[in-house]
Amino acid sequence: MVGPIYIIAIALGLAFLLGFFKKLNANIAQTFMMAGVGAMSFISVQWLFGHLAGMVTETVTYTAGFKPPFSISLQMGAMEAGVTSMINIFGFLGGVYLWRKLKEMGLNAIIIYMVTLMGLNVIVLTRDLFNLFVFLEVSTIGIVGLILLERGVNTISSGFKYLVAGGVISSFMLIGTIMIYKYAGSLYINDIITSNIAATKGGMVALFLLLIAVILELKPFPANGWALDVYESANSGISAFLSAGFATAMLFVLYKLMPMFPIEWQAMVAVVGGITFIGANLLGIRQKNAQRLLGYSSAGQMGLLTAVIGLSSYLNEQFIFILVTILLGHYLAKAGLFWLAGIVKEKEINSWSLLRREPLLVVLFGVFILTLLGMPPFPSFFGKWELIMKLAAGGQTTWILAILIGSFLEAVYLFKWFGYVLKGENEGLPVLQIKPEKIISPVVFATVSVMAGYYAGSLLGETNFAFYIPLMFIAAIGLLEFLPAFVKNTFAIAGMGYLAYTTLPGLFETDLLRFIFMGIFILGGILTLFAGYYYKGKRQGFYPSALIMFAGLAGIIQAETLLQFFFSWELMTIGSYFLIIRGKRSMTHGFSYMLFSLAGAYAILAAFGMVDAQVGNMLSALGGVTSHATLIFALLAIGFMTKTATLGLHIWLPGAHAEAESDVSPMVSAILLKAGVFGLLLTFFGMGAESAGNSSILYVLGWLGAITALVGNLAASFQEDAKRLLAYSSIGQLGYILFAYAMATQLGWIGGFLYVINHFAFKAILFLTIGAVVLRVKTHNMYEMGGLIKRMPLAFIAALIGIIALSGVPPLSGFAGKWFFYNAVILKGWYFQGAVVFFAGVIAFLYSYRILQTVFLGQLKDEHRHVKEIPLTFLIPIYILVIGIMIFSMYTHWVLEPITQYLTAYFPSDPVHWDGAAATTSLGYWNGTWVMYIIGIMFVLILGWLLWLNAKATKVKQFNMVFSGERPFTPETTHMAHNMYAGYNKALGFITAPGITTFWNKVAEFVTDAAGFIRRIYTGNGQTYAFHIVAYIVIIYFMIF
Amino acid sequence: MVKNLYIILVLVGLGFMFYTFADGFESADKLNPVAERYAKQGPDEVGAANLVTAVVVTYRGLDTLGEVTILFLSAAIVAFFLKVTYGEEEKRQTRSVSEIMQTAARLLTPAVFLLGIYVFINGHLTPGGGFQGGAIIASGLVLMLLAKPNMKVSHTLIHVVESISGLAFVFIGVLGILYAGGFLDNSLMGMGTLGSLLSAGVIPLIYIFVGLKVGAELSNIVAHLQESQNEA
Amino acid sequence: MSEEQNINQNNEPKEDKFLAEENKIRLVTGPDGKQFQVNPLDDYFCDKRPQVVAPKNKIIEKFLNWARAESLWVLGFGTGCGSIEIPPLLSPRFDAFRYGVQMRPTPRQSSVLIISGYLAVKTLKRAIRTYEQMQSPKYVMALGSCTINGGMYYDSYNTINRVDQYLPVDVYVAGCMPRPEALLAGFVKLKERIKAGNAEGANEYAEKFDWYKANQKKIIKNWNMPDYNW
Amino acid sequence: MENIGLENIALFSGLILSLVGLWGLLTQKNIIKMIVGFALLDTGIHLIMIAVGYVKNSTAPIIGEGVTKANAADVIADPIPQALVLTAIVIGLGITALMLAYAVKMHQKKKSLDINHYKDLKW
Amino acid sequence: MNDIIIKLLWTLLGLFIVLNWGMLMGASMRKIVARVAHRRGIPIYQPWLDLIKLYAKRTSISHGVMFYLGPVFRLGGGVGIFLFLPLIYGSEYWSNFSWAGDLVLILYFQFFGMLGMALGAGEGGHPNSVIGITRGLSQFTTVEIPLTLAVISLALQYNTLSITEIVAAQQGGVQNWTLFTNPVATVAGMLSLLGALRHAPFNLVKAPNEVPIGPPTEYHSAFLGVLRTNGAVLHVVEAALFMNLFFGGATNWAEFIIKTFLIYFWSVFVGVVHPRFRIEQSVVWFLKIPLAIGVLAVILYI
Repeated sequence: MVGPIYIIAIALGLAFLLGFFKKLNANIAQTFMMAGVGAMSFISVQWLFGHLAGMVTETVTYTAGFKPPFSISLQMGAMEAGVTSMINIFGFLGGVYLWRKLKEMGLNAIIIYMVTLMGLNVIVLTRDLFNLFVFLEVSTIGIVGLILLERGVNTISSGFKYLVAGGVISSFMLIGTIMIYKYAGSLYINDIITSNIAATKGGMVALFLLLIAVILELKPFPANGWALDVYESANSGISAFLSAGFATAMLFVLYKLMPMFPIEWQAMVAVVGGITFIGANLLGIRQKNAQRLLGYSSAGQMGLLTAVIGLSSYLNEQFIFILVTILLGHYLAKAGLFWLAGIVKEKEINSWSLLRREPLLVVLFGVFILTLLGMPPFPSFFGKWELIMKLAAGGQTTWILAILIGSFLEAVYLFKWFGYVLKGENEGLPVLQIKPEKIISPVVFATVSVMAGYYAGSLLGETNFAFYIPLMFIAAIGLLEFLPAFVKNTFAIAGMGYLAYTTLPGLFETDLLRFIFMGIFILGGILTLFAGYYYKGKRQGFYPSALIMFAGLAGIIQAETLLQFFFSWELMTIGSYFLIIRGKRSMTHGFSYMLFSLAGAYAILAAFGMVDAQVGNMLSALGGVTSHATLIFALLAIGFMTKTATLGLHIWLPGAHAEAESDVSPMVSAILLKAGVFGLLLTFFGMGAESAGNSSILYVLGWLGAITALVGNLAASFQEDAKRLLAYSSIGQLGYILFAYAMATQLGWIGGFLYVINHFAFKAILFLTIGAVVLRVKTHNMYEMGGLIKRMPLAFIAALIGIIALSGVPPLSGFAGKWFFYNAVILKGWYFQGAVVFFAGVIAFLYSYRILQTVFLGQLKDEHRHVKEIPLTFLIPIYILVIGIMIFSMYTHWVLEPITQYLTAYFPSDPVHWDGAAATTSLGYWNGTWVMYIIGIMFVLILGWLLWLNAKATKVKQFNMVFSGERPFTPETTHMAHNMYAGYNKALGFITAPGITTFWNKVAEFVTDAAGFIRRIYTGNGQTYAFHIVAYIVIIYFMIF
Repeated sequence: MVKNLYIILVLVGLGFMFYTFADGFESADKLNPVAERYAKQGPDEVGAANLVTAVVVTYRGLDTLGEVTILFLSAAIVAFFLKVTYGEEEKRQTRSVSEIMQTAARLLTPAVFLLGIYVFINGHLTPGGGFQGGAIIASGLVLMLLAKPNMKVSHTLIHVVESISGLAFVFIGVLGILYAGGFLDNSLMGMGTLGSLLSAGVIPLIYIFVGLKVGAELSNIVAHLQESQNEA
Repeated sequence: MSEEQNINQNNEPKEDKFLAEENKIRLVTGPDGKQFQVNPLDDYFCDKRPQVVAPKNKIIEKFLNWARAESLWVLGFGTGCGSIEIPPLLSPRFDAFRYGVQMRPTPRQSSVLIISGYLAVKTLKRAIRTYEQMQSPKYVMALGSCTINGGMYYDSYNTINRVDQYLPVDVYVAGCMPRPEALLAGFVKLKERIKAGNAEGANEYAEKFDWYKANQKKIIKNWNMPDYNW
Repeated sequence: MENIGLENIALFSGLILSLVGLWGLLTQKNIIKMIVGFALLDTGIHLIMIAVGYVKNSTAPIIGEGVTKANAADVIADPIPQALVLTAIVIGLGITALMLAYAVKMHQKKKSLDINHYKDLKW
Repeated sequence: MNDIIIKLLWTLLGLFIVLNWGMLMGASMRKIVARVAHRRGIPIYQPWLDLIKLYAKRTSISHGVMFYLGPVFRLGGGVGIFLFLPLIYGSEYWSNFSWAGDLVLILYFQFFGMLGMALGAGEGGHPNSVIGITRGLSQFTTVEIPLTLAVISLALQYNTLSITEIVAAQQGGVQNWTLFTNPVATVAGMLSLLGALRHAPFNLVKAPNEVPIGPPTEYHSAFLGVLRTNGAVLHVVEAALFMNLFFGGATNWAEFIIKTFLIYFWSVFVGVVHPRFRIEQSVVWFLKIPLAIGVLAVILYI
């Protein structure tokens, strides 16, 4: 093992040596520098591997041949090895990234870069307080020098602010250090830890000054204006250095020094961190400048990590894991993002859409954003997970809340940014010039991020290799992006087919519930993917996104532990977000989808934390929860209801579903929403309705479901946009489903299952059909369509059957749902909720008719006279579903009887009795097969009769109608479509007044206004920033003393 | 003005905080264990009569290295920052320097340099050392510059001195690892007799390099600051 | 008014100065970006000629005619000043319901068209269209002298003199205006005609379609439509 | 308070000097004056450090007149703070030099030394 | 299999009876309305003549497939309800196919016809038809609410959703009829019936001249014949449904005829003396008093 002291020796030796050759060729100098940094990296990495492999133990290097405290010593433990490796590797890659810039700026810049890096190493390694101070100053001064790689007046003034602030902070640190020396009689950190200097008041203050100085170096909110300016104006490579290198080192310092401080101060540290996490992320929301935004995010992440350190007493054995994973996430992501910022060279985040010209950059950007946010499969996901779990185990509800709020705020701006990248206008932006050396480093970091995620997951022992197979498959598809869409489509379908082959038979044997949902996910996936054959070209990004979503869905089903479930849940959310945002105008909708999903996911996370604290991490153990059961139940319900778009949490859905692509709409509507239902079911199954708290929540959910159904259906009736209509209809249908499951009786749940299957089938039919029609006629507005039955009869038939199934008209399966509802409602005693649901069911006719009438019937428009039937690739899946729905309607008992038996385990009272195709309850009976036969025969007879009577009817054209002696003017003026239910709107339209949207808008407005107000403390004046620092110290001092 | 009020308020609070240090502040009656060991063992272990030097160069040698690094960095940054644009110096208006000044400078500069060298060579024996000596040398340069504002300082010379001394410092440090107890171990060379010039192991050597280096760097900074005025 | 003035149906010159703007041939771009022509007269209207539908065998037809006669559904369009006399028919005083006379608001469901007075040129067009949109068997009843010979407006620039030049009239009810009683008498007359199997106006119209059409077009310059309104 | 020693005076003046320096740093709009304030702050801290290193009735930690190897431990002041202050001074010097360099450059860019004129970046 | 065929024949006979009774009932109602207006009114056989005439029209036109299927759906809806509805209590022959479904099936089967009518009218392409349809659907949404509540109340009262069992529970004297055992639900149901049968004041759907007769504007000839046939059947079976639910059902045809007549008469009676509601008025009206009564009916049985 090469001793850590050589890091210093190499760096300084090279630095001084280079100074020798003032006129040396910059290329050679830089090669030397890179070699030096490489050697430093090698030293730290070999130690890291040594530690990981258990070959070495914590090693202390003495200088000057004396033992501490008599001389300065450097400690190379596992943590130190890790952190220095991070710093040095970053330094190396950052050097690669800055190659051109450093060369341009000359030898001095190269030297400064290397020495600064060395300073950070020593900060990490040293065990001497004053030495720490000295090398902190080395790094600070070095960074101040590196800031000058850019020479704009803003950069220079921000460097000055940094210098002033850094000077003030180091002054306090120095006072603290010397006073600690006075009271402890030593500068050796281990000695200070053992000496009880906190016993005296002066000692306490000294420690306080030291601590607060370290914290201030981590840029706590609100005393961090000085650093933000630097983040914004410095060269992006240097901002990355500051964020990934310097902050990492400082965080380690805090970690290292923590044992010195009284244990009571941990709370203070945690609070300071928490405030920073929330505050910085809040202010980020208003930020438009990319680098400054990253600065806020950086401060926020450091706040989180500070909080983690402060909370270490709750985290026990997982403390290091949490700290390292979150730190790693921050480090990788922030460096990567700053590097990307340098490549993009656009300041405003809404100009980042030009990133889209390079798919690789988009992928990198996505990886970094998700890493930063703690999304699977990246390391910080596991860190955050464990953090929440441990906090929950410690009963720290407030902390869970704070961390989730902070994370959420972070997600707000990161996803806004992501939205700009994926969807923003990129016309008129300059050409993206990518220098090869600039792209290497981000690529490496993104790769490391993925690998680290896998490693972190396996450390937890939760994610086995099999869990990653789908992801690897997706990655493979991702690598095949250059292939045409149909090839990838085939691969994707084959993958889904394989998934079906491996999972479905097993599930059928073991777990009917999961089998049904898995069936819906996989079958739906294959069918909707099949429609994708329509698309020509490469369809970049579609297949990875779709498959991520399906992998997540499959993962939810297969998950056995809470972590696996949550992992898959987040995966699904991400995938679906990418899918949704592919639509033309879906940026804002995708954004609100993501926010609601994340908020929901966080609610789930919090609940899982509490579950984990009580009964361990198995999903099946949900039922064992004893304390806070109601709270957990409510949190889970809310979390899952964001996906099922229950009223209040639904505002993302209409836009997201309506603006998505034609084959994405059915994916997200018919399939994805079921994930929320599955989650609800797990909750209901797991936690049961026995306890009073849960049943009162279920009561509320029942009402909520009923009202959702009502409002959703009513709103659907007033839509002019066909897909939006279907989207609102989904809200309404999910309201039924929620209602059904909330009843928590066997009948209710049979009805619920029936609705789940049914909604899947008909919504897939309808969305595929309407989507295909939209593809043909190129408009969403129903009043611009009309008369299409003449051009697309097959589409019409499919839509008609879908609508019949939807509206619950016998003989199709929709009616079975109504029948079970009636029975369930009456047996359960939820009469009024039931009445609302039935009212909603009748309202469904309004939109059902509307979509059939205005799209397919009525007047064919000029432009559509030559449109073709919808594509075959759509027709095939549609008709498979149509046949499926017919069979299901006719032989409902094939599916429902097993479900009934399955549910008997949960509801032993068994009120439904199956006799062949006939279902009997204590209230009544119903025989789907016979109803179908009777109606079929009757229908055929009547039709025959009419055909016989009217065989010779003259076929006329669309304007041959009675028009009071006149003739119609144009198809447009003759098509009754716009504002179709005007009278109804007059009567009941007030129910659909967008109160909830307004509410959420107001909330958003309030938050951004608050951010806008608070961020005014950053006046831009360096002096004010210095004052903030001093005031921060004084205020905290008076708060803790 | 409200702002100033806040500042006063905060500073009063700070004063209050500081007061806890001052309140009941009493000097120690005796040295703390670390210092005591330095006092007792220092002369033997390090061989330097000046215990501060022993601490600075040997016991806390890494600090000193850092310190040198800081100066080096500062000099490098200033040099890198204040890039001189030659060729415009004609434009520069300098006040004429008085005769007395010029004469005195001519007379005193060598003496100042000599003093500086004396101070760092005797760093292990008397109060003083590399930094002090280096600073004195740099002040000599300042004197020269005051006398001759248009004087050009040879940056190459400065760099060579700086680099050689810096390298030597590090090299001695590394030798310490290889042949003695650790980085910057003093016992690389013989201890000599306490109080004589050639004692205290490598300390005089190090201090010579530190002195040269500090002198060179400070000169460098001063020269750059001076030259930067040429920049419009 | 001679036979050779037949207007051929499809060889009309394309540029018709009376053709309304919305009925002119126009170039339309489909959603897929392809351009094509839309000819409203062809594309939006059925231009089939009316066909003669022969009565079925005598006995059945007799029965059916009886039913038709007893179920006269009158189109409630007022074409002239005489329409003021129709509403009283439904009042308690005259109560035409007794005779199976009912009002329908749409020509599709009606079997009797009442030309209630002189027809202005403008109204003629509407009346013809309405008649053509009724389903056969259908009957026309004309009220007042104006429908017979122009009456007091015989020399007007804007009214037509003889309705049967343009539509096959089954029953004329004389008077200016005929009172509701006269109308009832007219209905009775019409019933007799129907029961006798003589009220084959629809078939007559189809048979002599060209003649009727020529007469109509002589009056109505801006026909603007396919010849027959389905 | 009868036994106010050298060290108390040094400590007090050091503390007050640092407060004065901070005041200057925080209130003076002129950048040069701010730097002067910072230098004062620094100096104040150096004084504090020296004060901390003082041992009652002790002398300089140099072996020579009155101080022998044997009695060194009893008569000398603590050498460590003195060593530290040396380092601290140099660090302060480095920072001050940098600040001055920045001041020069800022003045070159905007022809102003008023800190209020450098607020382009904010929020 | 033989059973089914015999059953089918009986059912056809029943349909024939119901159809003719429906026309007769319709004619008598119109006579009654005429008498109210001091007229003699149509001959009692007028509906048959109209029907014959319609079926005997010589020409017809078709707007498309759905135009064709609309009346089929419509009549299918009417006949379907008939098929699933037990007509005469205690008679196996006249209970049709009611064992295949119960009250819920019938409630929802009403939509079958409505949907068909709506689609047919839509295919006709006439804007006025669509206006009529939208009005009809709008009104129907709230018409259903009091009925739903009444049905829930009945289900609570009789603890069944099977019509046969509901009728069975009402046997044994007038005092056992729902009318007397659960008058509130009966009121709610009967108010709902007003809307379902679409007489004044709820007949804006068919506003004769504003939107010429609404949905069937374009219907004529045999199409209209089918629609009228359905009208006759539907009115009877709807009345029969209410008879079964609220008025003790019928044990023989005479009782059936009297009861359905009176139930149907109720809506005509109300219609004769009331003007017409605008659509938003009628929508809201059902959400006021009938809804309150319906809620009361349920509350009373909780």
